[in-house]
Amino acid sequence: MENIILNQLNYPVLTCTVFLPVAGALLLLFLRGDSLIRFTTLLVTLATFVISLPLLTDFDKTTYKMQFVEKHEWIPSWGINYFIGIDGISILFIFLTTLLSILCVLVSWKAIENKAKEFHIALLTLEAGMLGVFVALDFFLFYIFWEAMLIPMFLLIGVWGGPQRVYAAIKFFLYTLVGSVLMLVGIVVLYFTGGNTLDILALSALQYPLKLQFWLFLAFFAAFAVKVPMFPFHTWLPDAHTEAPTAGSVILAGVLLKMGAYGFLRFSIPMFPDATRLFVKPVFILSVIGIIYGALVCLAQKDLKRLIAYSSVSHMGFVTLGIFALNIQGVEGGILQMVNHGIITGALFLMIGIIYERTHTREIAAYGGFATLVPWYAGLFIILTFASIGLPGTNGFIGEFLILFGAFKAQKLYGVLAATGVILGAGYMLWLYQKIFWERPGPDYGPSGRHPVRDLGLREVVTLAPLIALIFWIGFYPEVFLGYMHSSVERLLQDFNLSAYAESQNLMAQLREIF
Amino acid sequence: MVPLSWYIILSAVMFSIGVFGFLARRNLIIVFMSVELMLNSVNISLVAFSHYLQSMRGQILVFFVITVAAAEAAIGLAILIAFYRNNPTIKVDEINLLKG
Amino acid sequence: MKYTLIPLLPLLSFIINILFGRNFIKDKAHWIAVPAVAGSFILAVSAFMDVLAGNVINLNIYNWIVSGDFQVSIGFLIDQLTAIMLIVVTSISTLIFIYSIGYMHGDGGYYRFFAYLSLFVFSMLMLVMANNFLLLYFGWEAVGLCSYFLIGFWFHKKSAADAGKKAFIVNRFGDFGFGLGVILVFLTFGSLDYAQVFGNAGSVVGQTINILGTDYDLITVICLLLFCGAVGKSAQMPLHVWLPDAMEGPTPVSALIHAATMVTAGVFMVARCNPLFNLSHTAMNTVAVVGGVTAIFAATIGLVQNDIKRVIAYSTVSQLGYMFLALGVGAYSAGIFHLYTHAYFKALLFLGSGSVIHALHDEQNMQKMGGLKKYMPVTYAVFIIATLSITGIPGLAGFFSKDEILYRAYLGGDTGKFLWLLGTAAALMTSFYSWRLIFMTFHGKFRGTHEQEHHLHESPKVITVPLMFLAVGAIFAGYAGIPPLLMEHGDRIGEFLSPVLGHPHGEGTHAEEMMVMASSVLVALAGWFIAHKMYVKNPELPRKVAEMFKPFYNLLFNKYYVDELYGKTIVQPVLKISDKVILGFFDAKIIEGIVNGVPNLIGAFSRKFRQVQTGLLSNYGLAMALGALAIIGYMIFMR
Amino acid sequence: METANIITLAGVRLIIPELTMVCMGLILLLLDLVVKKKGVIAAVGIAGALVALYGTFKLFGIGGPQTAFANMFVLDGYANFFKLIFYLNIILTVCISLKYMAIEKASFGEYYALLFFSTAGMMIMASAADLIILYLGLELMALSTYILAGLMRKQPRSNEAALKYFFLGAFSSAFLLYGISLTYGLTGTTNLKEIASALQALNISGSPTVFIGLIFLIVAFGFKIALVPFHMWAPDVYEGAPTSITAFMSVGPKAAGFAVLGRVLFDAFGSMQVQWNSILVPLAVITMAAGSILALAQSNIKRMLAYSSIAHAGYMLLGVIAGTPGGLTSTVNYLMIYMLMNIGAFAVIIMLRREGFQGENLEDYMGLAKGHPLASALMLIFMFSLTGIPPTAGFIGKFYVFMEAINSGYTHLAIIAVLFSVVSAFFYLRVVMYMYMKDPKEDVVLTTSCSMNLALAFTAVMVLVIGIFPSLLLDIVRVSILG
Repeated sequence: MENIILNQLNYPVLTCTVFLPVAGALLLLFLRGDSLIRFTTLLVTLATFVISLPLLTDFDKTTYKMQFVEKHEWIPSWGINYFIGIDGISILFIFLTTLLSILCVLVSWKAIENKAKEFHIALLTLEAGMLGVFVALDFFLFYIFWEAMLIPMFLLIGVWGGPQRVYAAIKFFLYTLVGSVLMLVGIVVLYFTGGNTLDILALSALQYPLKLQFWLFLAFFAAFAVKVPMFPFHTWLPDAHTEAPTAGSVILAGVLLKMGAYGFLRFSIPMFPDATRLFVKPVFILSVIGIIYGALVCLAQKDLKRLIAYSSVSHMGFVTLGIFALNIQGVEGGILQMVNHGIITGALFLMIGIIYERTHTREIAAYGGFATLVPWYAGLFIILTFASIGLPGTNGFIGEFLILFGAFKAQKLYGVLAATGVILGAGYMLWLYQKIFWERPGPDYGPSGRHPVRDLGLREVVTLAPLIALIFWIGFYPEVFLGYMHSSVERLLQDFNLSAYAESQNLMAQLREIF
Repeated sequence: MVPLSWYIILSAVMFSIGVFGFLARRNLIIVFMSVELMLNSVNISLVAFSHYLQSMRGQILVFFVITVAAAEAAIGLAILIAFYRNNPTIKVDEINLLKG
Repeated sequence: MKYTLIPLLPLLSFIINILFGRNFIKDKAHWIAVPAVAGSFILAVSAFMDVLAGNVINLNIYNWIVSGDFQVSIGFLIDQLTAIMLIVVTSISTLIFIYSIGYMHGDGGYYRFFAYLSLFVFSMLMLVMANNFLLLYFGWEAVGLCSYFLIGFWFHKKSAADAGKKAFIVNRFGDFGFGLGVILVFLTFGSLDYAQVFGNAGSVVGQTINILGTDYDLITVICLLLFCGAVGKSAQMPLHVWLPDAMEGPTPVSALIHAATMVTAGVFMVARCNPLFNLSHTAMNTVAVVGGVTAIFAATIGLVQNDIKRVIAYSTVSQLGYMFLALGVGAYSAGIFHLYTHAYFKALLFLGSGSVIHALHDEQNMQKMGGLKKYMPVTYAVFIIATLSITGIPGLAGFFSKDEILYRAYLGGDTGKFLWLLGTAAALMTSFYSWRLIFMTFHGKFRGTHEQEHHLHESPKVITVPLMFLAVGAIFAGYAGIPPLLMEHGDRIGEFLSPVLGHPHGEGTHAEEMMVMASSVLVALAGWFIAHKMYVKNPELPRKVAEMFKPFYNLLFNKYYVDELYGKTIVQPVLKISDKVILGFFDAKIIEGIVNGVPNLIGAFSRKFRQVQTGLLSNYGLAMALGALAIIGYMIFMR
Repeated sequence: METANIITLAGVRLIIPELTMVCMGLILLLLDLVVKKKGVIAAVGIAGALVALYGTFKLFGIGGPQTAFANMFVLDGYANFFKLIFYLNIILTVCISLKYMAIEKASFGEYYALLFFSTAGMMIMASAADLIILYLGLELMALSTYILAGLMRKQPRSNEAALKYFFLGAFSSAFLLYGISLTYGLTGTTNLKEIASALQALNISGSPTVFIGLIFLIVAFGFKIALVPFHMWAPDVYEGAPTSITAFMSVGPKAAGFAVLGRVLFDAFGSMQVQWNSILVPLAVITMAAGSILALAQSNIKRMLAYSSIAHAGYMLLGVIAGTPGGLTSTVNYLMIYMLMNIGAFAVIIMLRREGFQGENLEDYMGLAKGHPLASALMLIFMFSLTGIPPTAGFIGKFYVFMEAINSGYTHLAIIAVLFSVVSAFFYLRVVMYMYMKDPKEDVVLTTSCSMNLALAFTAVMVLVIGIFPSLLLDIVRVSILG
């Protein structure tokens, strides 16, 4: 294969990154004592992060090719290989995942008392699964990680979640499963049309007839749209986010939601360009609806966590909008916005978790005047608020601006409509901030109250600091992240534009060909 | 001489009667006899076939069927007795402890 | 480096104060903030000198965002326009910082106040120093952020919290347009750099853009979108509603942000984009008309308000209207000139009122004031100066700039004449409410409580000294632009700015100029006369008048019910729809209904069909037999 | 000349494994008279099974399909692999039965003997190249299982299960015979290969009588593998029979049924593929549907697994429907995997059974994870494997089957299948949910034995290993069936 670069390091860096957490999980099986387990998990996640750093440093930004590639025979009889590698699109998510996992361990330090061992095992396996999804270059491998991830997530929500956890967990599992199995069928169909291979790169290189592309796109769309989640398929998200323990919510918002969009980039667009062209309009419409719909719902939310959850719907609407704008700004903005959303919303969930530990309520109305009670907390929260509003100087702005730019470039109307989301976003976030932190504090939480709240502790600050730093870092010098993706994205769009098939005919002709 | 079709029809009729008996009768013993009837209807057709085909296989199979039927009878009745010990009834429609 | 330091110093002060203010610096915060801003003032002056020496600085520091062909850098452009703004911003900031030392003394959030204020100065400087649209947008949003913080500075007051939120969100409406404008600029010119954009401005004349099927002139669309931002930021109609509420913030904030600097950002931006606006007649007229209408509209409201700061706030809106009027008729330099003079006398008015409020322990209602002149002579004096200046009494700053604007308007064809009339009428009202303010506050006898009266005193030096400095400005700032009529080459500021803003077109006769000048002076005096008659001669008159024109009075007093209108037509509906329809019905019933309905349906099936499993032997046999039959039938049927 | 080689040593050599199993059965019967310790009997039994296994391996080594007894008995990779399944099945069953049968007070020596006879029957079925042998094997298997189902003489449920199983079994074998006789009558032979050639020669593939014969055969086999609507015995019998036997039955007869189904449809009626496919497709659909949906409402876990096994029969059928050797391979592969995870699941269920505690209701699993993390972890693995979630073997099985189905153009069927697998996910998840997300009512005591632990460890490890390194299994299956 000419479009891969075999692992340029002298050790299998990706394999280590992906499977170190698994090893850690196995190790935990034999450990006793919660604190020991916590420390081990922390160490494992830290080690994983450290191991993954060479990826960032040794990454060759000048090429679109897959890097750090490892390829070994796995299931010869099906022509399936253990084939992993990363390019400019996936590398950022590796970084994000390894980073967030550390923070998840930290934030669960006090929050998780019962079944700590199982919790951390689930956490580690989950991390491995997520990493695997982003590095897999063989569909079979990809699907295994994609599904395997559901198990620990299901347990995280269902076992350590809130009052409605069981409902939320099962809803999450089944909802995502429906999408995934349809994708599975699509994968198998690809396997045969692609000449008995599941090698993603090889499959991307092929041209498929429009009819096939159409149906395959739908099959994959089912899986990805649910994960993202796009507008009508979103209702698993508020429940899952709200009921999950803090770590779970962080992972969900930070990484899981990204997989859908990542799937669009990695599979739908390169493999089914013509179908993608057909679907640009629908996806745009759904995205815009999602943006505005999510924001409006937030305006009416009474529950702190639900509000952030719905805001994710809105933000991910931006992401899909950007990706399907199919121009460099849109796509790069989309990818960056995924990272941003991971950082910001992840941090927001951390914050909510922290305050929940003190107040034990998610009722927005129960808060108020916290800026006087927990000034440092309030200070960090306002940063996150404005980052998620997309204030220039924060990472949120870069992503949103590029996306709107791309969208406007592609379809003026939708660009404009999406921009209204920016206004609404300011609306609900500031409303939220005012309700929680401004005005007079309620009696309960004051220093003399029933359960007085204390300000951020060191562990919590340490947990949040990296994210806050990233917010400004990306905000003022986004090139650190954008730099990685340029060549890959350019290549992606080149290949996409090369398949000029759909341009040649009008819509009706294509539909006639499909049905 | 009697054409093959008659035998076939006969066996078909017997088989159907057997099926009907199995479905309609409420006494377990009679139900069991219906099964035997079905088996024998098969035997008839087998023998007829083997005669008309001039091949032994059919009749060999018949012997086996008869033997197996005997074994079946033994086991069946044994099970029936074991059952009867615990709940003394042989009415088909009173046996619905397990359902749903 | 020197230029980079100008914004960096305040930023530093912000970072230090916000991080260490709470635990270490506490009430020493000004020891960091004041030097920082003073330092950038000095640097700004030196920058001004460089520009005066004739070299325009345009340096890119680093590439901010790079994505495909989209490239934008962080870089500074210091030309004549920026230089003026730098002086205005830093000088006034310095004075107000000093003023705040006294004014905010003893406030719990002392360090916070200086931190935010420094952050504001940083943002404002970024805004004026930007050399491309996106960085401008950065400063634009950042000052909005600071204004949000500072309006909501006393956040435990619900009104303050609401006001802060309102300010930010209303501005977002404007920025929505501004942002799109910026994007459109790039798509049109392939760059956001001022130099390139304005350089190629001519090349796109006549191009059209298709919006929902109809073609519009591209330049016009761009200009109008950009102007949306200006309307929001500079509180022009219809987005003016946030500014009066913004008075919830501490008075220094009102003076610095909501009078002198931030609100004028819109004016600055339009002036900055004059090469674009010049190309679109429609856009220009829109700007002019919006400005003129706002000027008179706000002035009318100002006539009847009783909150001392709100009166000044409406006066600010009205004065901003003037500036836009000037821009609209192509007299950019006049607009900037007025911006510059206005900064001084309006800041002075605010700080003066601040000194009054301080003396009365946060009493803002003029009905409860009066007769303060013997208690606080200095404040009274500066107030008089500021009022003379704003009403355009010859010899003071306001006179020159205002006169310039009205004159330019007068020359601007028929619309110009009409706008001139508006302007003059507004001038009359301005003079009236300004004097009304003075009379209600300082004349007559004190109407407040006794213990208030007991504590009445002149404000301390740290407050009065900056007032004096500003007063000087309010008097002499105008001499930068003496109309040619009175002095050859007197309009030095106009000359100075001409490289950036060009020369206003249209020349009038001396007679006309005289007439305009005379009329504006006349209305100023008329305003004083009426106010004096109503509030000094016979204080009963106001109520009578109010009785006489009750509905009209109420209309004005309730600010034309604009807030109520927005509440009824936008805010409530959105909230109601999102709560009842979208969340309550669509999300909960329809989508959730489907998501939960399907499983429930299957479950129901399951419970129903398990009854087929009767447990009866014969039924089981029947199932088998029927199954076999069905298959046979099916097969026969198939053939 | 034909009579000459009816019985030759070569022939006998081929049936050594079957002989071993039968002999083992007899030996155990005798042993039961002298030895009281059931453990010994079980051990001997397992040893015997291993010997047979060894034998099969030796024969496996010969390579190439071999026939004996006038082509009535065939020994090919297909048969051998099925036999492998049967060996594992019986060994695991014995392992999990030991303590359990004692608790059930039904620990008789003949229990083990019958297991062996029944297995011998299955093995004969797998190797049957002639309808007569097929019938005999089937009856040998069936008759023994009838007794096993009713072995808990004291328990009405067990009695009723045996009763129903017996009557319906007899009923179905009547259908089988009728089918055989019709086929025989039209083709003049009972040998599968010859039937195929006769269908070709006489060109009667279209005749309705042949259909009816075929249909009756399918009905009979459908009964064994519990296809809807011939499945109705399954839930009752699974629930009533001793749990160990349920485990045994849910795999053995099903596998044997598939063995003969595949053999007959492919070898004898290969020329009528279009016809029998048009029968099997709707059967598969309703089987998957009924299995998945009806399981939702169950509260008894054995009954639930019964329905699940019906649903799984539907999935396995996809491979047969594919109608290619590959398809058949995928089915066999699925059977092997299904055996592992299903017996594993039943093993956990058995562990809950103790004196005076049935442990069959879902509620009994509430909060199991608190007291018994390991057991619930294993159950979790099996449940997710049954759902078909990677990285468990269950996924590999499903994937292979869907792959083959889609390869032969049954994409719509595959889509239906995956959707029903989502439905089925719900009730598997419910078990996990009870174990992990509910609080225990009263603390459950598990009855374990080392043999049980062995069985559990083996199945669990296999489920995971195959899930992660499918080649280990796939290569064997493909080699044995595709050659």
